[in-house]
Amino acid sequence: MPVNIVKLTYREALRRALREEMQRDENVYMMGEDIGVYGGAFGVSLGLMEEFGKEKIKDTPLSESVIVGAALGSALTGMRPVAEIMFMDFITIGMDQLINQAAKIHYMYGGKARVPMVLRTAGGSGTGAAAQHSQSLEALLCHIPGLKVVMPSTPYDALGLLKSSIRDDNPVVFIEHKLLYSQKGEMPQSEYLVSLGEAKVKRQGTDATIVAFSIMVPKALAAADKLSKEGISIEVIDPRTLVPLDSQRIVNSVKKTHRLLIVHEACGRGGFGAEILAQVEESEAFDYLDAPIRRLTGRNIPIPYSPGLERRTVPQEDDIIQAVSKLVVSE
Amino acid sequence: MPVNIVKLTYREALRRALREEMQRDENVYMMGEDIGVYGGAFGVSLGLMEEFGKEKIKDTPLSESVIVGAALGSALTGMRPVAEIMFMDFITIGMDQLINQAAKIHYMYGGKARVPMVLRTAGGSGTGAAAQHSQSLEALLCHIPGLKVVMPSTPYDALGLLKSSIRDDNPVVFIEHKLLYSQKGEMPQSEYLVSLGEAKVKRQGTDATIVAFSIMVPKALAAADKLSKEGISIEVIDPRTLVPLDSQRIVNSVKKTHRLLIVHEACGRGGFGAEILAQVEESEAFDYLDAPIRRLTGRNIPIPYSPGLERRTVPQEDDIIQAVSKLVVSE
Amino acid sequence: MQPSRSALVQMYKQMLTIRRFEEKVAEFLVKGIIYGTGHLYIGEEAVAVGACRAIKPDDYITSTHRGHGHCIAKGADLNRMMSELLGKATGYCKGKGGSMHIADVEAGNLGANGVVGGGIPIACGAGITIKMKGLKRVVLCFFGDGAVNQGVFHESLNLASVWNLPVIFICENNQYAMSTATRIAFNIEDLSLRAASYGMPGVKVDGNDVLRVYEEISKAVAHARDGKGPSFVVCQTYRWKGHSRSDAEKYRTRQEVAKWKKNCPLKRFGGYLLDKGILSEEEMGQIEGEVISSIKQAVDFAQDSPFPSLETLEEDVYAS
Amino acid sequence: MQPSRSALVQMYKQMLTIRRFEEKVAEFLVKGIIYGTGHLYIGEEAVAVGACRAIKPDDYITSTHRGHGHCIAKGADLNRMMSELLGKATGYCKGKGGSMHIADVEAGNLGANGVVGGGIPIACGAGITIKMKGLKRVVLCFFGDGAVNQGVFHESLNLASVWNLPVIFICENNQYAMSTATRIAFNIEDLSLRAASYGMPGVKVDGNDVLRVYEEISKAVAHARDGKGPSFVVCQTYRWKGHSRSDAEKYRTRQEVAKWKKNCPLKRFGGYLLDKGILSEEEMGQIEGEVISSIKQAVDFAQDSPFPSLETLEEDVYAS
Ligand SMILES: Cc1ncc(C[n+]2csc(CCOP(=O)(O)OP(=O)(O)O)c2C)c(N)n1
Ligand SMILES: Cc1ncc(C[n+]2csc(CCOP(=O)(O)OP(=O)(O)O)c2C)c(N)n1
Ligand SMILES: [Mg+2]
Ligand SMILES: [Mg+2]
Repeated sequence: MPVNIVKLTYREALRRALREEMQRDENVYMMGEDIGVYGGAFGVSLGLMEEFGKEKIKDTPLSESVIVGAALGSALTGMRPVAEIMFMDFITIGMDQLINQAAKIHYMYGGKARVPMVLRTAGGSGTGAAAQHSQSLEALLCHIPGLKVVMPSTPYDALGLLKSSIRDDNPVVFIEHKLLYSQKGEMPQSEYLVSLGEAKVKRQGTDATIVAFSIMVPKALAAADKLSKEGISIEVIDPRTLVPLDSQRIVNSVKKTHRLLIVHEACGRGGFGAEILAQVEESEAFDYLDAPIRRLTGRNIPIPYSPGLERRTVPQEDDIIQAVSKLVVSE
Repeated sequence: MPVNIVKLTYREALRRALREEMQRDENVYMMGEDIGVYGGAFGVSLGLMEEFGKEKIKDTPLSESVIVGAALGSALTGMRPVAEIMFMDFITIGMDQLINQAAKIHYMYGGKARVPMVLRTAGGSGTGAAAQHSQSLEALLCHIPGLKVVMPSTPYDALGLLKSSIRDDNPVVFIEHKLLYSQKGEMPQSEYLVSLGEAKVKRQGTDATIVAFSIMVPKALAAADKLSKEGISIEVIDPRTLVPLDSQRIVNSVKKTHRLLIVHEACGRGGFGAEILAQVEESEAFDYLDAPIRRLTGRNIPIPYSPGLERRTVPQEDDIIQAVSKLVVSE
Repeated sequence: MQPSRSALVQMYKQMLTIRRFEEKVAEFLVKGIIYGTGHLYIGEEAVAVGACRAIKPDDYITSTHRGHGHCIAKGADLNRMMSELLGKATGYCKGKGGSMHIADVEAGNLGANGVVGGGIPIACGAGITIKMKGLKRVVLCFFGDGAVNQGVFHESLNLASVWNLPVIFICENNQYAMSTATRIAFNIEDLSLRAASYGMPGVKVDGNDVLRVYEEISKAVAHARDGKGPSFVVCQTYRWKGHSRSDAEKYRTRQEVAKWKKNCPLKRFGGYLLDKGILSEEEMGQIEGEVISSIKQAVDFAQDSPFPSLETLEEDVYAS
Repeated sequence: MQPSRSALVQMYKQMLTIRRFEEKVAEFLVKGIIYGTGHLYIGEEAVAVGACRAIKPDDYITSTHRGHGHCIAKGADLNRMMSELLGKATGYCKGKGGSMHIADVEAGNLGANGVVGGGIPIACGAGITIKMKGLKRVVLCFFGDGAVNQGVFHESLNLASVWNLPVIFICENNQYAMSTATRIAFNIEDLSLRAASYGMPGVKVDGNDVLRVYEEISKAVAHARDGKGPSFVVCQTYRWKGHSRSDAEKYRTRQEVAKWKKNCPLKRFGGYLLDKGILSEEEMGQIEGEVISSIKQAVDFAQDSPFPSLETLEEDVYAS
């Protein structure tokens, strides 16, 4: 590992981003349930209260609506809050403030006000937390004009994207995945940003493209590795931000590989995979397709508790391998 | 008009459905803001309180979360509530109760409990009510397993579908459109039902299929009429319920016409049109397509107030004509 | 605590401006010149004017669907207001917001709100900014009696209290939320009782008495500026007109409306000013003339203004 | 109001069952035999047992993420509970729900809830059913101190009050919501004060005294059955264990925990029963033996049960 490179977990990378941005800009602060001495349900803010004090790391009462609404109100008046909703499932409680207020204010006010806030939250299944603590609800947010939606899959991206999100002048929902928090990854020691709206080609390939995000990226990469041993060359693209979506990179890849599989954890019906599929269908890549675009998604069921059931509810590495295998033989 | 046929507005048809179901089943009752003496913001329940009394037509305080939650609690214990959220935008306030509770209880409880409730609400733009009173948020609901989603476009369907929704043992979100309330249509005098999950071919055609729902159905039909004068023969399909979706009828139509345009009022990005597109892409109809599937949707912006802007935000008859014209020439 | 003579005159003029402005809006709604919906503030003028007189220009307010009065009391430009109502490019929101979204964040008006209760947590957020930046400002958070039964009311008042935020929560209890009387929606008579749940001061005042409103809000503002935290002030008043564009008003009696009209806040204050010799009939007439001409000017301005061009349609979705 | 001897013995046995059940769950969480999360009721047994003793089998309860105690006190089958916790097909939810979703609607347990406050409006709904069907039942609605700051708490208590619903709202104030002390989350000391906002009776009781809990809930139940509407009862208690699976407990001192452990509800009640001669040491030992064997049986049953088959995965999404 070169000297100017460090290895951090996703959790630590997020913490570093929060620390750097709070050091850089005194308007940045955090609020949420149990983010202070407890460090947040997933430990992301551990130690930050000790470092920045209670005014900057605000423990709130158990009140999601006002967490979202107060964050937006302070953003509207000059702060840059990073609010936390402990589990993504509970953004439903602050939904009016997020969807009807934060997302729309810039437009409704004729462009004369801004809401530079970040709403961090943890999505995804895999921890046995069942139906009300395991959802991937990004599709609900991507549909709402005015919101940006970020879903990093690596520590590197988590850091760079969170910093960009905090500097963005719009409400950004920043969706972390519970199973990624302990994943490690390398990044520069020095400061860097990752821009919102830039997909990343995580692996080059020629036979088919997989678009995957969040936890599905490592799964897709592992699947691609295995497939390469069978001589199948897969390109893996991580959009990293769903809104704005870097459709051009996806389109370009499909023009090269002629086949597309979209993989996400959220329920398939009305999931964001449908939107990606539709955008490719509507693009110039359509003429290059050698097979219909396929989606591999979470099933259209609530997340069950029992571990065997839970595992089968969302795509696993093997499912990806199977889906790609089918795709590359189909014409 | 034959003697056994009556002509009612959409509003009156809904009222008739509510009346018939309350007469038929003593467990059916209504609750919502200003549904009693005021008759609801759009007059649907006008007169029902006088007829059925305050116990059956319950005016609630201004509290959307408990409207949804109490409806589900009473459904869980044996009633069949029809709750009303005045404007669809405000389901965001009751979203936790709808998405995390009502939708999931049957599954989370291992199939041992039911939540037979209907949530009626008015969606759509066109009344100058601006960004917080004009949304079409069905995509948020269609994504959630456990919910059914109904969007009638005619008085006939409104009546038959509402009755079926009330008799359904699941939480059903029943989305009315503000601009449809005064539309008139014919229906039998005698009782009838329209099943959930059955699309309707509203117009037969051979050159292209339009899938449209809610307010876009009359617009699509009007467009199809005009197009027929230019010799273009359009098939118009109204899915009527988005969940469950009668994809087979859509697929069959596409196999016949080889071209598909999906039209809805909601924002395009992550709208339900993407899901319909994806399902057709994934179906056997893919091989029959002579042109890429197209979507014509609301723009990805909040609904603006000024009438000229508002009109241009969502598809109009002319837009449909244009989109179809492009589609039938493309290859 | 009594405002100066010129302040009193200003207050009268503002109340009259609201009244006449709203009468014009009512006319435009009927004639279809105003396209969307509109919620009129007639009968409630003393609340906005009394409250806003108690703050400084750099203080904040959050407003409601019934927001024209707050706007005017906070010093809005009538031209840009009327333009917004007519959906014109010169409006506060370039025609994109309409009646329910007029805002002027730079001037401290954080916006009307189409969602009942929607502005309450936003006021808390402004309070956070004030505290964190060490400003000496306050926030007036207006909402109706209906909003007092929204979950966000509860969460917000609690947060403001535990964080000691400089927010004054002002309930305009006009006795109804749409058709729903407070006696149906509440099992308590005095809504200000709810302050106790959050450990903050609560008081009920005659909301048709502009000086009483001014006085109570001034106290609450001083309290907040002293770093003593939020208050809850309930102003008892009445909505003269229907809830919005169409309202058969079957939920209340003519007698009740008539009774409240006798308790007109504008007449009461006008009478007081005459009694005390602060204004003469003649001066009043002159003010009336000025008000009418300012509204006429606003109408002309709005009517002469262009509609927003279609090119602006997709602008301003995201800030950059 | 004093329960019969056999009822007292039953209560003791239930409290002990909860304690021993939760100790087993704690062990299984550590060993990874229980897969998901789990929130233990140890230290709070008197609330569920005292409250549920005050109702009849056909009355309803709504429960919380910390729901095992309510379940047992409402008479749940330990075998099916333990099976659910182990994710087995024989569990209350066929393994689909887990700890946070155990329900038995037919037996009146409307379910645990993973969303803090999520069960409160549901309790109102059950109250509506009771009223509309003319039943004489009541609903006990359990929730924690954290939930008292959720918007749905506010909306629900108000609705229950204006509609006079037979719901008893029971706050288990165990001093913390996760790491957040009530003194941080509230600006009032006595949470029962909030009842006044809704015009309903409110009372605070020693939640570690099962007989006091029984007594207060009995009063509230009688009130509700008489058609006099809802009540709010706050039970002061303490959570002995960490919030859930992992919790460094940096937000409280060992001394505080030790102090509350001295105030053990189970020991207190046991001591009382001994003092009064209701139970002998020997009988107590016998009860302990029965409890332990019932839990052993539940563990065996659960461990011998099959996991749900994959075929059930997509079942039960929609009722038909
Ligand atoms: C959350 C929400 N629910 C319902 C509505 C529809 N609505 C608009 S104003 C109103 C009544 C508001 O009453 P109140 O808060 O007392 O204000 P007032 O109109 O009396 O000034 C209702 C129900 C809304 N705009 N927002
Ligand atoms: C709406 C919501 N927000 C946050 C959480 C995460 N969470 C689970 S339990 C808990 C604390 C609950 O405190 P309290 O209501 O006092 O119950 P206790 O755990 O003390 O029994 C939190 C924050 C949740 N489950 N639901
Ligand atoms: Mg009112
Ligand atoms: Mg607690």
